[in-house]
Parts: sequence; structure tokens; C-alpha cells
Amino acid sequence: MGLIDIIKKATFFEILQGMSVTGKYAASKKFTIEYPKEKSIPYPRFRGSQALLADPVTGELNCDACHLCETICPSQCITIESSETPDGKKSLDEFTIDLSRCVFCGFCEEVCPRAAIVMTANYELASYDKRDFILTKEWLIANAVHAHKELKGR
Amino acid sequence: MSAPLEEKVEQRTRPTLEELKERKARNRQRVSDNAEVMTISMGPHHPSTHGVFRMDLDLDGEVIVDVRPEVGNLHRGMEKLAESKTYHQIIPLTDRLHYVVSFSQNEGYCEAVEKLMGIEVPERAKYIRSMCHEMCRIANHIIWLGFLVMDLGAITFQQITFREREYIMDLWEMLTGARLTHSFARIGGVAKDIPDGFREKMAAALEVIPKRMAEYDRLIRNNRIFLARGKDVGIFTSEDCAAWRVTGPTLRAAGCPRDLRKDEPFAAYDQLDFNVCVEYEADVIARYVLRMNEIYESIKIIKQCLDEMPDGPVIAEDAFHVIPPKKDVLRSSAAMIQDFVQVFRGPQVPKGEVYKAVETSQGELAFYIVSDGSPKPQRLRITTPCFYHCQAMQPLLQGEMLADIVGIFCGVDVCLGSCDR
Amino acid sequence: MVNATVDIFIQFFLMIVLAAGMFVAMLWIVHRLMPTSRNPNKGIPYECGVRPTGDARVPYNVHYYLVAVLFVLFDLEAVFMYPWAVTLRTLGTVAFVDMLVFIAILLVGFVYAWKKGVLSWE
Amino acid sequence: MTQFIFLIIKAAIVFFFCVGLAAMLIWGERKYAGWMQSRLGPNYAGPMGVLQTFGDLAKLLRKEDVIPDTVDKPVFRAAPYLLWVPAALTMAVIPFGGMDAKIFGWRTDLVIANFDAGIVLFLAMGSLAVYGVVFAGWSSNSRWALIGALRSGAQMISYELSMGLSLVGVMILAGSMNLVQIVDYQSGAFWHWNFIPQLVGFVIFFIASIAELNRTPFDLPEAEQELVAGYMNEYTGMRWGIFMFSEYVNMIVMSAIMATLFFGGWRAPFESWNVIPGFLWLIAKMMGFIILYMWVRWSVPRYRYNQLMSLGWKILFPLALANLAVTALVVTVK
Repeated sequence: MGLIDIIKKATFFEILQGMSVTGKYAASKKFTIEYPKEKSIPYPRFRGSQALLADPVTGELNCDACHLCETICPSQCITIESSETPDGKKSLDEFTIDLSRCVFCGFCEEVCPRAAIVMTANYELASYDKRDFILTKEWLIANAVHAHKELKGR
Repeated sequence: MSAPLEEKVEQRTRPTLEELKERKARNRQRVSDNAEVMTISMGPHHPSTHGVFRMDLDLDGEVIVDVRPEVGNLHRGMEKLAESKTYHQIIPLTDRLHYVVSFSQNEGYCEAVEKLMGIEVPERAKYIRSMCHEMCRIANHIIWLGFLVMDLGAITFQQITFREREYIMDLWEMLTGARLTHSFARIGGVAKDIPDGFREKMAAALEVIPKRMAEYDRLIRNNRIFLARGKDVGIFTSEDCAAWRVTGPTLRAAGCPRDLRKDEPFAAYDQLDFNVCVEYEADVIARYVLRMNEIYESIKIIKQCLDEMPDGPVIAEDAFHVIPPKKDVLRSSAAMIQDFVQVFRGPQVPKGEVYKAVETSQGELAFYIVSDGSPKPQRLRITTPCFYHCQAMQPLLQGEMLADIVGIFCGVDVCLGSCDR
Repeated sequence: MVNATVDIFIQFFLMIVLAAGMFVAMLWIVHRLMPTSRNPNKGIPYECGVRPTGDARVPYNVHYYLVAVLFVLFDLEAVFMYPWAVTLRTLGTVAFVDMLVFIAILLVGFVYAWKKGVLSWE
Repeated sequence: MTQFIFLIIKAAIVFFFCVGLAAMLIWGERKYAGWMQSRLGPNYAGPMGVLQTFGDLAKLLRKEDVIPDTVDKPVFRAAPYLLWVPAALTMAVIPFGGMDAKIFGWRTDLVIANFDAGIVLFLAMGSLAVYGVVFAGWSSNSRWALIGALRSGAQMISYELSMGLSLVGVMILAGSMNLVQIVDYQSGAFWHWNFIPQLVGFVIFFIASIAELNRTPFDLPEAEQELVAGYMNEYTGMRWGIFMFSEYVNMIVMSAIMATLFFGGWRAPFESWNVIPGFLWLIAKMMGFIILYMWVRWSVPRYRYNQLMSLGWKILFPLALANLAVTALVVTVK
């Protein structure tokens, strides 16, 4: 151990060096986003709660009730009830997502052949009531306002 | 790219296995037969067992006489659950093994399935996979350091490492859409191509992280308390590692240059230029130095990936095994039919069994799949490094002191989600 | 105000009453306000979430007690130094040499304990 | 009689000032720690979250006072007071202004008790606090608490020794154990203060005081990551609050003692600056040490038990003895 090492040890050099780093951070700008006051903006690929998109012109839902999303869903949180209209078209009666089971994997969006179901930027999903986590068709249609912009245009 | 740690490593003398064994025997304390042993349960509700790990400790004063690890408090039946899902649906499950390095698990599973089905992955997807692997590694090693130092008592450190990890997390969100459970790899490639602006953001992050790591060095590297807590603590020689199947950084810190990225290349690692970091002291400090060096290597690999990435599709064009990309489904009817077939029927799988291991930031993660030809696996076994690390607690801790448990336990990098599955 | 010494003890007593009284009062408030719910699990001592394996008052490693014994020895010696330190200026060289001898004897005991391994925890 | 009332008022002011300062410090430490970690720290209760401690107090008042079935109840109940009362008692000997000062026409000493053996009282109270910790850990009947208690017993008494010896140098210089007289000895500008001749003693005292306060890097008795909460494992609600509070009051008292013994107490660094009242200088010096304590706590890891004991017995103890001998030699030769 050389003389410099002894001096460094006696003067607590490396501890003071470490303290200078923490001291620097104490004075520098903070990283926190103060959440309820200030919201973070998710990236365009962010997978928040789902939404059902409608045709911007006619206002009809894009969904054909093909049950693809229901089938691929790994946590089986999507339930679709459909019926056939007299003119032979399938119509969507009920579209329910159990958010308490959903794992936000985005598979439903990925397999959908019509761009009907999308993941949105809506991440504020906390609730005091368990029943709020059963997302109905109406809720999902209303949630389309949160959809990422690039998806809305498609 | 400066790597100040690397130079110091080269100058140090390399202890031989015998020297290490001798050092280990010297630093571990021998316990007399008539010790007054107190049994105490550490975990599952303990702040530094990284989840719900439990061990029964036999203590003689401050010295650990015996350890009986107990795993399974976080068991979720993942392997059984996988038997009731098609090969596509298992991908989100693998996220939940180790939630810090989700992508590595996704990718490891997909590699195994691709090997089973014989799918050729496009070059671009391979490069993206390699890049994501290294992103996992950086994020994991950074917070590993934070947790290690926090477990040794400096709480500030954990917070500032979380701040640096946030750069990687933002990149994950940009690339995959999720911060923790990415579900990004797909059978035959990856889900999406890299988005616009990703390269610039990545370059910025790769600028910041080495600077911050220089600050970590100033904060902790020469700190006498940190060195005293880590030097010659928890020595685990390469021989012990082999006996207890401890892999990854712990093995490499014991002087064995075993790295699946070089030994059995997966993704695009056979085309990338990088070094396998090795340390020779086999103690907590060596594991720390090794991981820091690996971060520098990872940064190098990511830069290479971004530079050399060829153009092309990111998912294989294979009608029998792959869910086609969404934009094809919207445009062509053939892709739409393929989409329907893949979802309703599942991929067409040959009969057989397959084993594939990848190197995650903890160690070797392997998937063993038995297929009976149906679209669901007949049996899926996951070999996670963390399970073996937990099992090796007894030889790791015996003779050490009570306060070193946290340092050693964190030092081998254990995630209970991965261990208990 | 009786005399200086009694005065000081009154003052110390005052501080004790103030200090203890503050938390006695607070605990009284707590007992008025607190909710009570009994649950057999509440009475179990904490052992990381599992049932404790038995009474915690078990015979335990003697090393801690060695330190205590050592402390009693040396602290007693240290107490002798306080009056010496206060009067060193007036007593002069003789007192200094006396104390050096005393410290030397102390050090012999200290080195003996050190060599005996009382101070090593390896 | 009026003088007696005045005495009570003086004691109450000092006491409640320290209590209020401790409450502020609980907030202050969290804020400061937050800043060091690039966070904001508490920021909701009041401006910048200054009312955080009172929010915590309100919460603690509403919490159930759980006493586990297996504990030794009288000891369990008494232990927090054994830690808290000695800390508060030491406040009495710290001078915070000149003797025979004139306040509103009253002549009084600006110290609660002008006690001749002030340093001994301080050390004795420090030793008494060990009982609080050991009683708390032993009576809890929990194994983690027991280990914490044993560790802290060994740790605190070991550092008590170095601490006591490091103060002997000051006693030799000042020729007194009375804190008032020690401050008088240091009268004058800052180069007359004790920390210059007693630098080694000061460093030993500072390190030992961190150990006495159970703060990082010597916070083994309560090491969260190892022993969960050490000796206060079984304490909940307000009883735990007493431990928490006494920790901060201890810190205030310790830094006040340090300022008094080594940094001229209530005296200004230059003679001409004495126009500013003495207690403000004392508070300023105390705050300096408190910030230093906090800064160290949030920057360094903690020692292991054997390393801690080696440091205490093999380095600090001989160093304190050497410091004492050298000081005595210099004083005698002069």
C-alpha cells in the first residue's frame, strides 16, 4: 500500500467521492413525473385498454363478430355474442372484456382481420369497484377516443 | 466507447482453481460440533429475498451453519398451463417468468418452437432479437447492481439505477408497446419492425448509460465498505458451479468463459463481434465487475445490430406456422385465411421433442417441448437459471455470515417468478 | 431554589417528566382512538410470515457476551481517566507518567484479549 | 417561586423546540433522501410537504397498539421510554447561550442545568439507551429482534468506549467536564475551537456517534435488508413512533454535543459575529452535522458485524488511546 493509498484511506477519499455524486443529484433536476397533475404520454404502440372502432363515415362498427380475438386470447377474457340477421349477415350483440383477466398482450388487435379491436393509450383503469372491470360493448366503443392516431386513420 | 473497467481486469493476476478453493476454505468459517444453533426462517415475507423465497437458517451467532432453501411460494403452474394453449398463446405466459427480462424468455421459447417446426427466421428479425436481448441484459444488470447495493445498505443506489433503467423501459415501450411484459417475439420472427425515431432514441440512451455507469463507479467501486462486503465473500468456484449447474455471470465470474451466445449461437450472435467477459475471483465483487463489463459489451452489440441490420421482413413467410403480420391480413385474402387457420386451428407441428437453450442475463434458460402433432404442446418444460441458483443456496451460504446472505443471494441474481414458474 | 445541586436535579427531573409525559399522553390518546380487532394470528411474533419454531429465548452464541465483558473492563478503566483528564494541568508530569503506566497495563490486557481471539470474528 | 416557574418555562421551550425540530427532521430526511435519489420526496401535505410528519402522527394516533401474546409485557412497554427519556435528558446540559444572560429583565443562564459532570451524564445516558434497545429486542420474543438486540448491544457498547476515550482529549484541554466551561475554553474565533487540536478525536467521535445513533453505515441493529427491522420488529403504531422519534431526537442531541465540544458551541466563528444570538449559531452548527449524518446515511452501504467490531476495537479504540496520550503529552510539556 503506497503513501497515496494511506492518505486516501485516512481522508475518506472514496466515501467523499461517492457523497459528491449523491450531493450532485440532490441539487440537480428531478426525474419524477407528478402523475395526477402531469400525465405521461404513451408511445403510439402502447397497449392500454381495448376499444372497438367504427367506420368514420357510416358509423357502423368494424367488427364482423368473427370470434378470432376471442379464440386467440391467451387469458380468455373476451366474450362475444353474435346472431345472424334475417339478410344473412352476422351482427355483434355483445362484446365483453373482463379487464381483471386481461394481460394486455395485444393479440386481439394483432389477429383482427378488420382493424375493429385496437389497444388504446388509455392507461388510467383503476377503480374501486370490481364490476367496473367488465368492459361492455358501449364502454369499448366510447373508449375509441383514446385510440392511437395512426390506428384511427387506418 | 470507453471501458475503464476492462483495463484493470487485464492487469490483475488470475487465481487458479486450487487458490480459489483455498481462499474459499479460509474465508468460510468452520462450525464446531457443539455450536448453539438457532433456527430462523428467512422469508417468504422478508425484504431482501427478492420475492417469496424462503430458507430455514441455522445460525451459530452470526455464522450460518446450514441452509434449507424452500421454493414454490410463487408457483403458478406455468408448465401445466401451457399444455392447454396453442403454441401462439404461450408467448404471453413466458413473459411472466422473469419480468425484468421478458423478451429473453419470449425469444427463448420461440427459438425452441422454431427449432421444432423448422422455421427459417428472416435476417432482420434475428438482428432485432439480438438487440432486444442486449437491451434486456443492460436493464437487468443495471437494476441488479441497484438491488445488490441496496441489499448491502445504500438505498439511494437502487433509486438511481431505476432511473437509468427507465431509458431502456422507454425504448421498450416505443418498440413493443409495453414496459414490462413485452410479448414481442413471435414464432418465426418478431411482432413489429423498429419504429421511426427509435434509432435516435437508442443512440441517446447509449450515450447516457456509460456516463451514468462512470458515476456508479465513483459512487461505489472504490468504496471501502462495499469492497469489504464483497471481497472474498460467497466464493463459488467453477467446479462448484458445474456441480450445482449455476450458469451465467456467476459461472463467468468464476473464470469459465461459458456463454451460449458464443458457444451455441442463437439469433444473430454468430454474425456479431463481441467478447465474452470473464472474471477470475469468483466473489461478489467479481460478479459486479463482470456485469458492468457485460453492459459495455451489450452497448457495443446494440450499436452493431443497429448498423448492420439488413432490410426485409421481420417475420417468416410460412403459411403453416406463423400468424401473418397485420398489414398483410388487411390487404390480402391469402394472409387472412392464414390468419384464420392459425387462430382457429393453430400451427401444424411435427411430432417430436426439442430442447433449446438461450443465454439470458441470469444464465442459461432452456425450453424442452414434447409435441404429439397437435397444435398444443403435449409437454413443456422450462429450465430456468434462477431455480438452480436458488437450489445452490446451501453451498453458497454455508459458513458465511448472516449479513452476507443478502449480498450473495442478490449476487447470483435470482428472480422468484422465474424460479417457481 | 434551594441550592445549586438540588436545583440541577429538579431540572433533570423536569426533563424526564416532560419527555415521558409527552408519550404517555400520546399513548393515552391512542388507546382512546384506536380500533381493536382481535385475531389469533396477531399475537404471533414475526418470523417472516411462517409460524415461529418456538420460543426465541434460546441459548445463543457466547461471542456477544465476551464483547460485553470486555466493555465492562475497559469502560471502567476509561472512567478512571475522566478525573485525571480534568486535573492534568494542575497535577503535571507525575500524573501524566502515572497515566501512561496505567494505559500500558490496559494495553497489555487489550493485546492479550486480541491475541486470544476475543476480537476476531472469523 | 417565580424563578421556579421560569425554570419550567425554560425547560419546556428547549424540550419542545427539540421535539419540533425532530418532527421537521423526519420530514427533512425524507425530502433530502428523495432529492438525492432524483425524486421529489413528500410533497402533498402542506407546502413542499412540510406537514408530512404531522400526517404521520395523526396516522400513528389512529393505529391499534398491538402487543403480541408472547412478549414480556412490562419490559416491552418500558423499552421505548428507556431509549427516549435519556435522549431527552441530555438536552438539559447543552448550553445554548451565555451565562447570566438578560432576557426580558430576567437574569438567567442559557442552559437548563449547569451540571459539572456534563460529559459523564451524556455518556451515561448513551449507555442507558443500550438498555432500551436490548430490552426491546429481548422482550419481543422474536428471533430477528433478538439478533438485532444482541448486535446492537455489542455494537453500541463497543463504540461507547471509543467515544468516551475520544472525549478525554477535550477534557484535558478544557480542564473540565462541564459543557459550559468547555464552551468558555473555546471562546474566540474559530481557530480557538477544539476541533483543530482534537481533529483525530473529532473524527473518532463522529464515527462512533454514527454507530451510537444506529445509522448507516453502522445501522446493523435495525438493518432492514437483513433483520427486517431488528430490535423494533414487534412494535407497531405509536410505540414504534417513540423509537422513530427518539432516533431523531438522539441525532439532534448528538450533533449539539458535537458542536459544543468541538466547534465552540453557541459561539460565532468570529468575535464580531457574536451580535447574532448564540442559539442560532448552535442550531446552524447542529444542522450542519445533521445534514452530514443524512448525507452519509444515504450514500454508503453498511458494514458487516465482524467488520464493524474490528473497526471499533482494533482501529478506533487504539487510535483514541493514542490521541489521548499525545494530547496529554503536549499539555504536560507546555
